[in-house]
Parts: sequence; C-alpha cells; structure tokens
Amino acid sequence: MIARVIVTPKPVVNDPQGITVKQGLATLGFSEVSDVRVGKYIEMRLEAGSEHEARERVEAMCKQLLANHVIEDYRFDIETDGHKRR
Amino acid sequence: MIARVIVTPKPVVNDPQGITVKQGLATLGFSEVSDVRVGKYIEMRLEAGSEHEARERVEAMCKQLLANHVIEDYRFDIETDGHKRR
Amino acid sequence: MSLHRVDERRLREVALTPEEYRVIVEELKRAPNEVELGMLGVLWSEHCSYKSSKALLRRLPSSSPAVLQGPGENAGAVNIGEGWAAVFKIESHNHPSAIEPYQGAATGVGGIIRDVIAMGARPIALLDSLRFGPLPGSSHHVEGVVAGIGGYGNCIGIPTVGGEVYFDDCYTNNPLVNAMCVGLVRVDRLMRARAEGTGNSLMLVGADTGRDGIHGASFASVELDETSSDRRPAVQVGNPFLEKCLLEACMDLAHTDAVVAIQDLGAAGLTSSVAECAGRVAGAGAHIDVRRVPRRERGMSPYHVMLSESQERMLIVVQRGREAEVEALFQAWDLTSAVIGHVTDDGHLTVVNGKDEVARLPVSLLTDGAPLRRLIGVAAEQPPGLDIDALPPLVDPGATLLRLLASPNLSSRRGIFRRYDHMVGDATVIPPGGDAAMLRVKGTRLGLAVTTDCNSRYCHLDPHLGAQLAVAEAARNIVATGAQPLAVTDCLNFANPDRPEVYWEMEETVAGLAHACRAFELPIVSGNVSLYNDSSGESAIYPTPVVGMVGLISDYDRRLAAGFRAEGDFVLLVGSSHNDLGGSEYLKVEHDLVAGRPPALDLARERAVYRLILAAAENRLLRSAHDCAEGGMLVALAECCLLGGIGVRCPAIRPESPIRLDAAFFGESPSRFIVSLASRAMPELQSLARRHHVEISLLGLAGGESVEFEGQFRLSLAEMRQAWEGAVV
Amino acid sequence: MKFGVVVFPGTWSDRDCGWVIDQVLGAELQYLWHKDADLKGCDCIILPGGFAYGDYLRTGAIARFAPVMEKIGNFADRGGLVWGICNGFQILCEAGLLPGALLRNASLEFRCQWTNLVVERTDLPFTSQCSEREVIHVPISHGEGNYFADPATLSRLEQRGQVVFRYCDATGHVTNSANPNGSVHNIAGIVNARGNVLGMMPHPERCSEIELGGTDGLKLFRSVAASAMKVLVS
Ligand SMILES: Nc1ncnc2c1ncn2[C@@H]1O[C@H](COP(=O)(O)OP(=O)(O)O)[C@@H](O)[C@H]1O
Ligand SMILES: [Mg+2]
Repeated sequence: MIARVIVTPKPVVNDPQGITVKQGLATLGFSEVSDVRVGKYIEMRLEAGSEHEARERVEAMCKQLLANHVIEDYRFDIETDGHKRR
Repeated sequence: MIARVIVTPKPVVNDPQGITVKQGLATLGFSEVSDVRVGKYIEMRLEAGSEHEARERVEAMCKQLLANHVIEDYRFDIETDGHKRR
Repeated sequence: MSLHRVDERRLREVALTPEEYRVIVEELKRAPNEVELGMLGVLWSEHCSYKSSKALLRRLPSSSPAVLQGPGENAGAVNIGEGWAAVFKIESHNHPSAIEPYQGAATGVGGIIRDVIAMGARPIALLDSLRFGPLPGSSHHVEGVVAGIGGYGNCIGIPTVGGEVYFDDCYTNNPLVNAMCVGLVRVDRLMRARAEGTGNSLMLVGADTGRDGIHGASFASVELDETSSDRRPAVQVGNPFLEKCLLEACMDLAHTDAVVAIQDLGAAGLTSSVAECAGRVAGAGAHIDVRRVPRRERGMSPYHVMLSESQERMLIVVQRGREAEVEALFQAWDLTSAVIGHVTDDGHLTVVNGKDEVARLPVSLLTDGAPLRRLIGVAAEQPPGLDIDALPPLVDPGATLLRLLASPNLSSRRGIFRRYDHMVGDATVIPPGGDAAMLRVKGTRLGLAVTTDCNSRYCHLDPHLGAQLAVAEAARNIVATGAQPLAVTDCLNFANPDRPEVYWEMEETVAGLAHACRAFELPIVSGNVSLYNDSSGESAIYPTPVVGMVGLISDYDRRLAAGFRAEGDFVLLVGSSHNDLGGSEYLKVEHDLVAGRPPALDLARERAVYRLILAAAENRLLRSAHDCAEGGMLVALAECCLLGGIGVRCPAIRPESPIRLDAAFFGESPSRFIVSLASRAMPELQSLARRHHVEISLLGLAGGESVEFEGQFRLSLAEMRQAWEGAVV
Repeated sequence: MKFGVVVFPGTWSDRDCGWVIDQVLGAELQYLWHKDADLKGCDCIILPGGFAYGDYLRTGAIARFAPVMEKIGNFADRGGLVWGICNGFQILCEAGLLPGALLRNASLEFRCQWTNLVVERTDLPFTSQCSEREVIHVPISHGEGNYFADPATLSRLEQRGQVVFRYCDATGHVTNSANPNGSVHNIAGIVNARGNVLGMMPHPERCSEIELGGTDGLKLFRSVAASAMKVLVS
C-alpha cells in the first residue's frame, strides 16, 4: 500500500518559508497569490493486512515521528490499489 | 482558489531524507515500511479567472520557482470551491 | 589492423575519440565490450586522465623538506612538526554547480572531504573559491552555491573558514566552484591509497549505489551547451549526514591495523577508485563482483554499477581474514559495508557479475593508457593597453573609496561566511573576514594559516604574471597572520584547451606558478584541473589558477589579525607604491576598463617584505597586519579600520612625481602591507626594515570614528560600513 | 563532577564540549553513545550541537528516540542536570523535556555569528557564576533556532521565570535587531519548571578560551561544576 502524508505548519505558527515563497512568486510576476504555506509531503510504501490496519499504523507514525504536534498538523490517505498494481 | 502542489524528488534521484526517515521508522518498530520519499507540500491561495487559467499559472510557478526540475517532479490540484467558500 | 566497427554515437556517448578507440583495440588486441568501453570512456576523460594537462603539470615543483606526500595521492601532505602532518587538496565542481548550484556545490565539498579522509586525516577546515557572473543576474547561482557549501559543511561539522568570491562577465555561463579541504593526521598514521597484498579484500562502505551521476566525469570534460540541461540526471544529491558517519567510522579505522588503504569514490566511481588504487602498486590488479555491491535501486546493470557516481562511498583495502573487524567498525555507525572483491597480482581489473566475466582490462590501460593530447599554444591577442596619462585625475578620493568598498569584488563577505559554521572544532583562532584564517593544532601551540587566492583579471591580462601574482597574494595573506608559507595546492580552471590561445594560457600559467613557487620555495603537493569552462565556445572564462596555500606559525599566540587594535597606534605602509593601475579594480569600477598590464612583481622584493613582516611578528612588534590587494592601499586601510572598529587620521598624501595620486591610493602594487604598532615599537621596526631593505612609511595614527586624510577627504566608519556591508547578499 | 556528553550519529559539538570539560575545565568526561542504556554515573548530561540523523524531517525528530534518551528522561525526572546546546535544545523540545519547538530562522538562512545574551536567572545550577542580568557574549551556529511556543505556554514560561537567556544588544537591551533568528520574546534559552533541564541555542563550548574570542561560556561550565555538588539526585 501507499500512504501519502501531508504535514503543514499550524495556522498559529508563522511560516517564514511560505512568506518567502510568496515574495518570490510576486517578484516573478505571480502577484495573484495571496497566501502560501509550505509543508512536507511524505510518501511511504508499506505492507498491511487491511486498509484499516494501515490507517492505524500511519496514524501512529505521524503522532510519534512524522509530525510535531506543537507546530504541525497532518493528514494522510492510503492507496490500496498501489498494492494491487505491484 | 486554492492550489495544492506536491514536489517530490525524482525517482532516480537519491533521497537521503527518505532513507533516513525509513530507518528511523524501522527503529520505532514500523518495519513494514519498505520505501519513503520526502518532498514538499505547498498550499497557495490565488485569484484566477478560471480553473483553466489557474492551472496554467500554477504550472508556470512550478516550472519557475516551486520545483527544481533537475532533481524534482511536481504535481498539483486546484480547488475552486475554496474560492467559492470565501 | 582493421578497425572494429563501433557506433560513432556510442563513442561520443562515452566521450572517446575514434583515435582513442583505435588505441584501445590495439592494446587489447580485441574490441572492448560495452562495459569496458564505458569504463575506459570515463577513465580516459579529461577529468580523470589529465590527458591535456599532464605534460604541463610535470613542470610544477613538488618537493621540499616538509613534503610527506606530493601529487599522485588523494591529497598532499606536509610535515608541520610535533608529529603532525597537514593534509590538503583543492578540487573543482564547476560543471555540476552550473547545472544545479546547491547540489553541485554540496557534493563538491563532500568529494574533497573524502580525499582528505582517504589519507587517514581528520578534516579540520574547508575553503571555497567561487566565481560568478555579475550581480544581480547571478544571484540565483550565488544563493544556491553558498547554501550548498554551507548545507554540506555545516551539517558534517567541518568549519568553512575561508575562500574568495569574484564577479565578472566571463563567469556568467560558467560559474566556478572550487573547494579545498585541510586535515590533520599523525605523521606515522598517514595513509596511502595503495592496493597492496595479493588476496587482500576490497570492501565498499557507505552509501548504497544508485544510478546517479553516470558519465559525470565525461560530462565535466565537455563544454556546456543547450543540451546540457538534458543531462541533468547526472547531478548527484549529497548526504552530509551519511558522510559524517563515514568520516567518524574511517577515523575509527585507526584503532585497527587490519586496514591497508582507504580510497574515496569520486568521479568515475568504482571504476576509477579500484583502478587507481591498484595502479599505484606495480603489477597489482583487482577482481570485483558487481553482484556484491549494495544497491539503492533495482534493475542496475554491471555497467551502471561500475560507473555510478553515488556519493559518500569509500573503498577499503583490508587484510584478508580481518574483514569482520572492519565491518563491525562500520556497523557501529549503522553503515553498510560489503566485500566486493580482492587484490590480485595479474595487473588486470577483472569485473564479474556472479559467474559471468563482464570486463577485464589492464589496470595500466585504464589509468595511464589515454594517449596524451598534443596541444598547441598560440599567444592570445594582446589585451588593450593602458595610457595612464589619458586617465582623468582623481577628484574625490573619498567618493571613489565608497564606490570601491561597495563593489561586489571588494565588499565585505560577511553575508556569505556567516552562513557557514566557521567555528566548529574549537580551533579557529583567526576567523574568516581578514586575510588567511588560522586553525590551532589542539594540544600544541602550532597554528595553520590557510587561504585561497587568484585575481583572474590579472591572469587574463597576462597569464604568466597573473599566476605569479596569485601565488604572491596567497603567500601575503599567510604572512599577514604571522605564519610562514609552507605549501600549495592549485586548481587550474580554464576554457577549452583545444583552442590554441587557451592552451597558451595554460602553458603561461603553469610556468608562472612554477616560477613563483620555486622563488618562494613552495612545493605544490596536490591540485586539480578543470577545463572546458566555456559554454558553446563563447564566453570563455579568464584563466583562473586558484592557489590554495597553507602556512605555519610555531606559536599561535603570536598571530596577527587585520583589524586595528588600539587608538594611538602608528599605522604604516610597508613596501613601496608605483603607478600600478593596470587590471585594477579602480580602473574597472571608476573607468569601466579592463586594460593594461598587471602590476609588476619583483619576487626578491616580495620575499624581503615577507621576511620583515615575519621577523616583526616573531618579535611581537606589530599589533595588526593586512596585505594590500585589490583596491590598493586605501581599500586595505579602510578594511583595517572596519575590521578593528577604529578609524585613522593621516596627513594628506602628496605623491612625488611620477607617482599619481590615484595610483598611490588605489593602485595595486604588490609586496605591500598595512601594519599597526605601538609607538614605542617604532625604532625597532625601523631598524628591522633597514636590515631587510624594505621601505616603510608612516601613514597616520589609528583612532577615532573616521578615516581622514587631512584636506583630502574624511569618511565616517558608519558610512563606509554601510557601503562595504551592503553589497553582497 | 562527571560530565556525560551524548553522541548521536551526526553530532559534532561532542568533541568541542569534551575538550572544554576535559582540557579547559579539568572535570571528568564521559562520552555516552546514543545506543547506551546507562548514563555511567554522570552528574550532568550534555546533549551537544550537530545534526543528529542529519536533522532530516525535523531537527531532533529521530534522535529523541535513541535508547539513551529514555535514560536521560528518567534522569531528568529524578532532578539530574540535563543541558541541551543547539541541536541538544532541539532534541529536548522534541522529546518533550522542554516546551515549545525550534523553527527555521526567520531569515531562512543558517547563521554563525556572535550574539549577546542577557542572563535572566542566576539561581540555576547552570548560571550560578553569572551575575544578575549579566550580558554574556556567545556565538550561535544554526539554521533552526527560531524558538516558538504557543501563547499559553509562552506566558507560563514568562510567569514562572523559565527564560534563562535572551538575545540582546551589547548593553543588555532586548531589541528586535539583536534577535538573530526570529525567536519569540528573543528567547535564546529556557529551563524546565524544576530548573534542572536547560536548553539553549548558543554555543558556550565555543567561547571558553580567550583564543577563540571570549570566555563567557566557561562561566556556565564552571557553574555546573560548582553547583553539581549541591544537587542531590534521589
Ligand atoms: N594542478 C595540479 N597541480 C598539482 N597536482 C595536481 C594538479 N592537478 C591534479 N594534480 C594531482 O593529480 C592527482 C590526480 O588528481 P585528481 O584526479 O583530481 O585526484 P582525485 O582522484 O583524488 O580526485 C592528484 O594527486 C592531484 O593532487
Ligand atoms: Mg588579503
């Protein structure tokens, strides 16, 4: 299976990287962009008995390692097809 | 509108971060994970006349700034509801 | 002999000429197979074989009583006393950095560190010599390269203590990124990468092998053109964390005597490291099985494995039967290691894939077989002359000084070096920002001064003289710290040597380097050559022979920094000034001219000035010393003030004819220093100067918050600092 | 007095801390390997600077799971002295031994430079040799030293006086321009409520000898050496 995790800075955390990207875009003429947040994307290939099980494991990975709850939120989806396709 | 861009290291490119995270997960007992790639997630709020136009603009942003096409691939989706919701 | 048919395109792919192919067939008495062709292609590339420069490099002096290891190993080594050897080398990563600035620069740093590790030394310092097109156009490259160097050096924990940055149109399409690494090792622990002992095991340690960078070496040996970006997958991504573990594990190897040699994997990966290691021992060969090479990806062919340039890998030659000891040392750092083959005595590099032989080539054919290229040098057109009398007189020296301080070639580099950890190691006793940096050798009083220097505008105007001036400037920077110049490493960056004027520049440069190094009794113990720095034949770079130099002081307590230290100190100019405006930054900034001859260099005078400064430092007469370089006396004086936070008051300068006022202030005559000293030390310095036949003249008194030449101009330190620190990023 | 200096893969200030403890301070030094399950009788544990596990994902994220960290957590719970410097501070935050987190510098650039710190607590085992509101001169070297805590945590920290060091100008004024990384309230170092776990971004081990530009860092090492005698680890 494939898990796709997205980790984003919490809204209260200021995101200097997002601000810089926004400025960079403006300099390049993309002034239609009013807000940018930069986060992380983590793609994992994993074995699991069921989608439910995978979901529980990935949830645990996010809690323990992939995101820091003081500053970050996370969300993810699981693709079971990926498993079948292999 | 909201654009959600995912930038990932190209498949042939070495991803030290992914390798290290995979090892970290294994140490924590998540040995079912066989592969990890770490990339960037960029969420942008932007104005555009149409979804089509937004798509073209975001494509240009990715090419020019958001992704380094030497070592990275990108993909994105556009949420027009986001616009309506505001 | 009938030429075996080979696809022309295939030959181009591996960057071999039909003539070279003919030599290969003749030597092998058969056609090489695909894998062999690839292996020969990379090892015969300019980058690995030095086929265009080898003949020239032999002219460089490489010995002195201090030399423990000259050219031919992964890095040079000199004895610095108290049982210690300093190990160092400089290397280019120009082409990769042009394509991908961050990773190109980062992996350049990673590569040069491994060369030092291979000598058994612990790396203690990095330097970076950089050249870009003018700002702001080049800022993307500058940002990427600086971030990449910092990204690698900061993470691995080796301080980046020095370097240089220049901007010129000629580097717009061909930025130069040269990195130097300095290490320390006990003299009796100095390693050599020699595959000794038939039957000994070859172990590959560190990163798993992926498909990255295949043909990187050949890539560095051709000009960049429009299709270069299509080859971008050749660019590798560095992993400084892994290299840090590799570094520590290699240091731990000193705890066992099971290790015969360490060799890094750089350009041309496994092929070159195994061939080089075997090539250093007469008659030695190697047998390796690609199947035993740990992979990062599936589906890799023997060809891929042999040519991969995956970073952060080392080859270790281990005594047979003791592999487990070595494996355990790497295991402790969570690093994989694998026995991939063994040393043989058949003089061949044999590659098998399990049971199948996939390549078998004489080691000597790989390492020394490339036919040297006979190139012809034809003197380049004389650059424009300079009619100094036609230059308008200097009106407002203060305003000119401000413009020069703000010129990107002269401005403060703090915006760059504060992005580098230059303190880790607790050894940096002179930080970046002045002349040479200095590292103490912990546990002793020894100090190592390190610098890289080259004014390529001089080299463009006169490569022979320019090369000498580069050596002199490096030595002057070392001497300014109170250290004695000890040895040199050089990185020769040139355009396409097939062009006669470029090859002529190379000949002249090497002759100039050799001449100056002989005069200063400085051996060149290591180096690197980077050619084809011209995109599509246009916009060739200036000849850029970067000189990396190491100097020694027996007690770092006597070191000198550039900044003024105390109000009321005498400020002196050591050496004499001439009408040396040719090639100066003043001409470029104020008159938009790159013209004339570089300043004349009298090597004997230059040495006399070194002796004076070193004797004065030895006797603790001086409180500061700074060499005069680009921007001349006044810029040097301004730097002394800005670095020390103390101004200077001077009587007006009224040079005697024929010396012009602009030349007195901004001319770039070599063999000059600005020093400061307590007034009571003056008589002693005067007699010392007389004894060394060096002219010294009192410029003024340190003190206050401004630089003032009475009746000529006065600038506050604050406005000078604003100009100086505002320019570069 | 025995200092334990923890070594993770990717740590690099271990040798500098070791040098100061051993060669400058003359105290007993014990390196602790990240896989160690025993603190070997150390009185103060230093988590030094570096890029443990490359700081991949987040600074300190992987390091905090090292076996030695569990022991260090227990040791801290019993009142043992734990001192995180730079990467060590980041690891302590990740491990939850200190509140908050360290974000990327506001400039998005790595910064290696000297800073001034005003010492706001001198009643701690780490700062007893400093004087009240003394300004000390200590270098930083980090890309992610931008201290962040949510408003509630922040006000709790301030109320309880847990801010030990703040970036300031040469005269001790806490100003925006003296803040090198964007940290909230110019915070450079904090201590836990009990006062036995200190985290700081600046590097005292880089300024403990005059030839390196200053000796203010040695005051902190001396403080620990002096006060460790008084701390009873139950
Ligand atoms: N310009 C030069 N001056 C002196 N020695 C040089 C020069 N260029 C290369 N060398 C020496 O030639 C040898 C091969 O260089 P290189 O291929 O760059 O080394 P490596 O394989 O370690 O990267 C080295 O010993 C190097 O020091
Ligand atoms: Mg200088």
